[in-house]
Amino acid sequence: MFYREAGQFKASYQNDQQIFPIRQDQIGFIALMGFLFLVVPFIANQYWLQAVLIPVLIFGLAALGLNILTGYAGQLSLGSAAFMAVGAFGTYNFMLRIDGIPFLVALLLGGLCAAAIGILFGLPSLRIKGFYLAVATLAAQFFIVWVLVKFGWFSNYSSSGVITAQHVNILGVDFRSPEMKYLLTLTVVVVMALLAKNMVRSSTGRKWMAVRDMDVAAEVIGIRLMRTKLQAFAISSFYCGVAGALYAYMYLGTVEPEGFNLDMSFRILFMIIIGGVGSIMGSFIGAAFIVLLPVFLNVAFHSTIGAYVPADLASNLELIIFGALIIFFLIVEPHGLARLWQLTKEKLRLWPFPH
Amino acid sequence: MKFRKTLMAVAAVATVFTASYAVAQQEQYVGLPSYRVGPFGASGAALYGGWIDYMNMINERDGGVNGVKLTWEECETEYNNARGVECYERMKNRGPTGNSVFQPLSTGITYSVLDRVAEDKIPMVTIGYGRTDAADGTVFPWVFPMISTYWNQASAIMNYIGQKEGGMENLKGKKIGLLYHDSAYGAESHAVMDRLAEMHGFSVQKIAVASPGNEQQAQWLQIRRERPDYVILWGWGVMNPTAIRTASRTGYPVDKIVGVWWSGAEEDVVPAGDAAKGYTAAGFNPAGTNFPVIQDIMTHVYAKNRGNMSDQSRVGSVLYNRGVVHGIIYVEAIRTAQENFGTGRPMTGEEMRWGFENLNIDEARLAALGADGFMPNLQITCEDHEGSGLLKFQQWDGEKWTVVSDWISGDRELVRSMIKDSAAAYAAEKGITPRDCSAQ
Amino acid sequence: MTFFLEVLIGGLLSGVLYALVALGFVLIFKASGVFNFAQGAMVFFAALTFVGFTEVLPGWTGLAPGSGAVFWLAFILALSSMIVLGIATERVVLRPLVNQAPITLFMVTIGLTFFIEGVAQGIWGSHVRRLDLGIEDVPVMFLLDNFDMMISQFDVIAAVLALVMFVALAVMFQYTKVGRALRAVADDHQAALSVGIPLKHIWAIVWSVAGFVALIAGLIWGARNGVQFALTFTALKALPVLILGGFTSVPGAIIGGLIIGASEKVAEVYLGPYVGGGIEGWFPYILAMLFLLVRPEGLFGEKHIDRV
Amino acid sequence: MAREFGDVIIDLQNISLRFGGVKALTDISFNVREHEIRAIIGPNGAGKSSMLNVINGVYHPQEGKIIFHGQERQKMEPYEAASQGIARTFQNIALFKGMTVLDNIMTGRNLMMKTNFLHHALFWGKAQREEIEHRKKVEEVIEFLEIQSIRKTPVGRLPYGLQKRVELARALAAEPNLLLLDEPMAGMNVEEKQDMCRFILDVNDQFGTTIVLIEHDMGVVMDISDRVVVLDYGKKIGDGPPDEVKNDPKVIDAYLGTSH
Repeated sequence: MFYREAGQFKASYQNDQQIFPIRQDQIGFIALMGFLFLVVPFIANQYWLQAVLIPVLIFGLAALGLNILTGYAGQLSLGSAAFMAVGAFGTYNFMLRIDGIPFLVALLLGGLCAAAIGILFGLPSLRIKGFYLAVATLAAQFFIVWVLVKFGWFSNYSSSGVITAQHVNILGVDFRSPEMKYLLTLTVVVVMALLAKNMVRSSTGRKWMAVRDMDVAAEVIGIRLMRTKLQAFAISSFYCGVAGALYAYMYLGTVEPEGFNLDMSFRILFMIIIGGVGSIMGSFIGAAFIVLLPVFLNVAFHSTIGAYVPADLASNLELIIFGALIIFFLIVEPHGLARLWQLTKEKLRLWPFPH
Repeated sequence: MKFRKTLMAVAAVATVFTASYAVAQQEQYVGLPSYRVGPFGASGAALYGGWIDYMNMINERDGGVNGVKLTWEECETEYNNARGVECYERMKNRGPTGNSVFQPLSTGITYSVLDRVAEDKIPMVTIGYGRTDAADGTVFPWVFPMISTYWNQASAIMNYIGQKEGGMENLKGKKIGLLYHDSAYGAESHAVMDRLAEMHGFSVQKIAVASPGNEQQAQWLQIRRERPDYVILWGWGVMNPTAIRTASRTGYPVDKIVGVWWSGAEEDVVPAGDAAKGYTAAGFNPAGTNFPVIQDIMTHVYAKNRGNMSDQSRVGSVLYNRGVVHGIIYVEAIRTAQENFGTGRPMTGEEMRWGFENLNIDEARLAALGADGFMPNLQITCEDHEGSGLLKFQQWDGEKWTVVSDWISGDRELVRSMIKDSAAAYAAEKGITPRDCSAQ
Repeated sequence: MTFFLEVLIGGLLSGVLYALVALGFVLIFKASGVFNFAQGAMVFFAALTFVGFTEVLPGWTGLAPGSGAVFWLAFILALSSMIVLGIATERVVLRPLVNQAPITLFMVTIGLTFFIEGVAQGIWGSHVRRLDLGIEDVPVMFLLDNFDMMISQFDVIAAVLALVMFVALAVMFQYTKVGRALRAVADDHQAALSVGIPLKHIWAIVWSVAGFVALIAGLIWGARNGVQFALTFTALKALPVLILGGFTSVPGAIIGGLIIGASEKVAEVYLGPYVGGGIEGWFPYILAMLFLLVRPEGLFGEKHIDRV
Repeated sequence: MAREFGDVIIDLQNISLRFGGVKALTDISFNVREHEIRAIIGPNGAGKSSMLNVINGVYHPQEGKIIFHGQERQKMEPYEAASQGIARTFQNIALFKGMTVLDNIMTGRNLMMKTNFLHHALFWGKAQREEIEHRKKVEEVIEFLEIQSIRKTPVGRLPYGLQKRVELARALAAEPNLLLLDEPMAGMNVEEKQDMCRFILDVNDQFGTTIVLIEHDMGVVMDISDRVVVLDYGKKIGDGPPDEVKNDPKVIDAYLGTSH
């Protein structure tokens, strides 16, 4: 099938402003959703659901959150994992302390907690830019985790500081099996991704990008920097918070505050850089890449040279190749995998007449 | 052409991903979620090395367990929770019976798979780490925090200090400094220390060290000001040598510092140099190669050049020997299960669970294994998944560890009751009905 | 009062060592605009390579283990490795990424971090090693006897060593041809290029100098806490110093280091007990952040005026 | 030129601006009347851009006051200026490089958009209607400036002249009553300049927009402006209709003289 938009004329602005203006993209999206919702639960085994798809979706959502902040609003943050922690612990406490609260409401409230904390730690962005801001967000990373460890109230005074996710039951449906967890995660992620897509293609997103590209000019055309930046921090943290709650409830079950460490924040940042800064889809491509690449290397290594070299060396070689591949991808396409996909599409649109 | 090659490579890897191992039906498979890189790679390499060497030795010397060869597969977790879960899921259906035990050597990963092991019917053994209240087998049938929990350890350390002081009654009025890693792991010590302080009339001064703990000037100056009679070092990783070094430079006597078992390996004292001479730490296995079991590994594995440790000098180190303890417990559980369910075939996860739950490694058995004094005796029951709770204390003389105590237990009654309470709270929160052990 | 001084001086000495790590960041950022996250890994790599060579050299050369010859030979070999690493990084990693967004360059250095960690431990193994510089880590007796103050002799010597290096680098920047070129590059890449300064050579030199700084930092920190993976975490101690002192200011790194070192210790001792302690992990970051809120240009940065 | 002007819409009185010790503007007063085209000229470094920055609040003068629409102010933030109908372009193009031409121009209308991010997230009903309504306005501007063919192009890919035009479009999209143009024709060839002149005059004519512009090309300035302010070293040295200014000896001395 040809990827062409010839013959697809937009008769109205409404048509021109659809979420997927090109018909092939629409069809592709519907097919993908059909596959993810209707086919995957039946063909995927537990391994794929629980160790691959669920984490990729959750990390994709967290990466999307960071992408809103960094990719669209241009504010570099190294504290995403901490905002995930706020979401997870927030949701846990709402579930714990409010009897009979529906899970989705707790999830929303948990996300809102993360958003509030996000605004607080976003305040420096009004005066600090670039790497200074990035390092300042580390304050959030370390401080939040410290608070969650230090004050037992957050983990309901569990001796080991961990929280154990309650069972999720929505309208009588039990989300215990991997398939159900996958479907719930997928639903939340898809809905939130579409909402994000809508935000970035409307005035909200334009304001973010304006602040990102040239803040002085943005201010001069009447965009309020403070409000826009804090809004980006809030929404970004909300997304991270929801991702964190899903991480606890749909993925791991029991989580400790230290699980949301700096390493995780870096991984999320990696996802958007590799996937594509300022791209919704890139967030998910990046998440898939960063979650799966080490696994792929691990499997590939142990099946090939694993038998011939000491295990220590094999693990180090994995790390070396992981690092080298990241460098390689950034050199080949500094704008991320999403850009590669976009370029391919552009070529396809013009093919076979490239000019 | 290049593309096709890539495609074939991808296909090959994909096959490995999905297809289960083509291993003979007579093999007992275990998946090892090891870590050999990252901040704790040194510990992971030693511990999993010891375990693998022991299994290798059993295969070489005995031809497996009652004729069932042991096979294993490593999966690198990098001490990362998500990677650990992936390893768990990847390995759980491998081998003829699926994974027979999961042992991640990471409390974070332990928590991450806690719900899953019960559903997948794979026993999880966490020796010296993990979730403390899982020692209550009625609430956590699938989890085995064996030999000793953290709470028991805290109590055993206080018993050891009591011994040194000539009796528990002499602890009255003493001041104990608790220098702990500021994390969930470090916080495990608080409740039990508070209870013990109340019981024995000593005071506890808790001092937190922020992770990773490579700077402790402030903490040790506080200790210097307060001058506690003893300092318990509840550390991990680089925090340990830093603590010992800083103690020496602030003039705190090293022989008054007692470390936990994660502060008591060569890795923790060697970097501290002379400052560590005289430092004591708890452990459930001594260091050294003078045990028959280690000698057997030397003859049957390293002599044939099949050893797992790339640096053979680390054989016999505390963490390596701890890995051997893991191997012994694993193999003995297989033996126990086989005796009940039938020898000559690999055990399933459920059968393995039974094997762990009915494990009884007594003195005689230890002697037979060539592990007399190498690890404490261990009896697991349906209710008690911890076992003996016996620890030995070792002192570093600048070159090697020497055992300076007999096996010392914690206050079992106190610890058991705390475990019971905590597990009951968990059961209530999760809606679990504890099983009835008298019916087992 | 004595106790307070003890805390303060101990903190200042630690601060110098933070500054030492921060210096590596500053050099590279100044010359090439790259926020080199791999600096921590470079510290680890340098120390591990040094210790690795001291272990194998006696076997290779027949020199007595622990002798001065082994030390200096290992030092030279480790330094050479750092220079090779620096040049290779410039060639293979940075050159293809000229003019890319700063965040891309930042991420590439995180990729580099994994790479360096893997190479270091792949070659030398992952176990923890001791590094003995022959400086005894005991309190300075003079202070102990006369003022009852415990100040680590090791830290004093290390701090002096670090300060000597700062001065040497400052002199180099000020008076040598390479130094002048470096400053020109730091001011304006384009302008430096146009007056014929070979930018790429300068970058290679800067990465090598940063490698040297990493080696010194690695030796000192390795001798303090052992040569192990955790050396990479020293970078986390240096980051607040960077925001306080500015990414481009060498004096800023020193003053920032002193402030961070002293204040985190004082806070831990006097504030920590009220909130449960362990605040050293985040306190420097919050402090630096609050400071920037008041003075966004940092300690030594110039007030930035948006020209439109 | 017999053009009718309205009241003074902005009156600058004794403005002084310093950066640290450097005086950028010293005691400058002039006004702008409704519907006129007011030019600011002067040699490089005379303080022309600073003057514009003072008008729309990017810089805050240390002394003097600004009376805008009869209201006195000393300090105003740029977004407040924007919300009171001041729009501008920049000397060095300040477009949003990562966005398309259409999106850039749409940002110009953000002040008139009443929906919030929650509406946008759902992109339904109100938000969509609003988006379409503003898109229509933007399309008018696009048509006016004849840039239809590049609407979906990222601005970073456009040649300089077109970028200047897009920047003008963004400013126009805000439907300003006071438009500040900072060297709108710098770096353009004759043809492009002619186009730009035409647009400026058309804007002034059709929408009645008051324009303050900085320009180096004296021919252009003399042709299109109604009144000219001349700055030199941060001081005002001339003010009046083009013909008058042209013949002012002080101005000729300081500025025009050098260029002849």
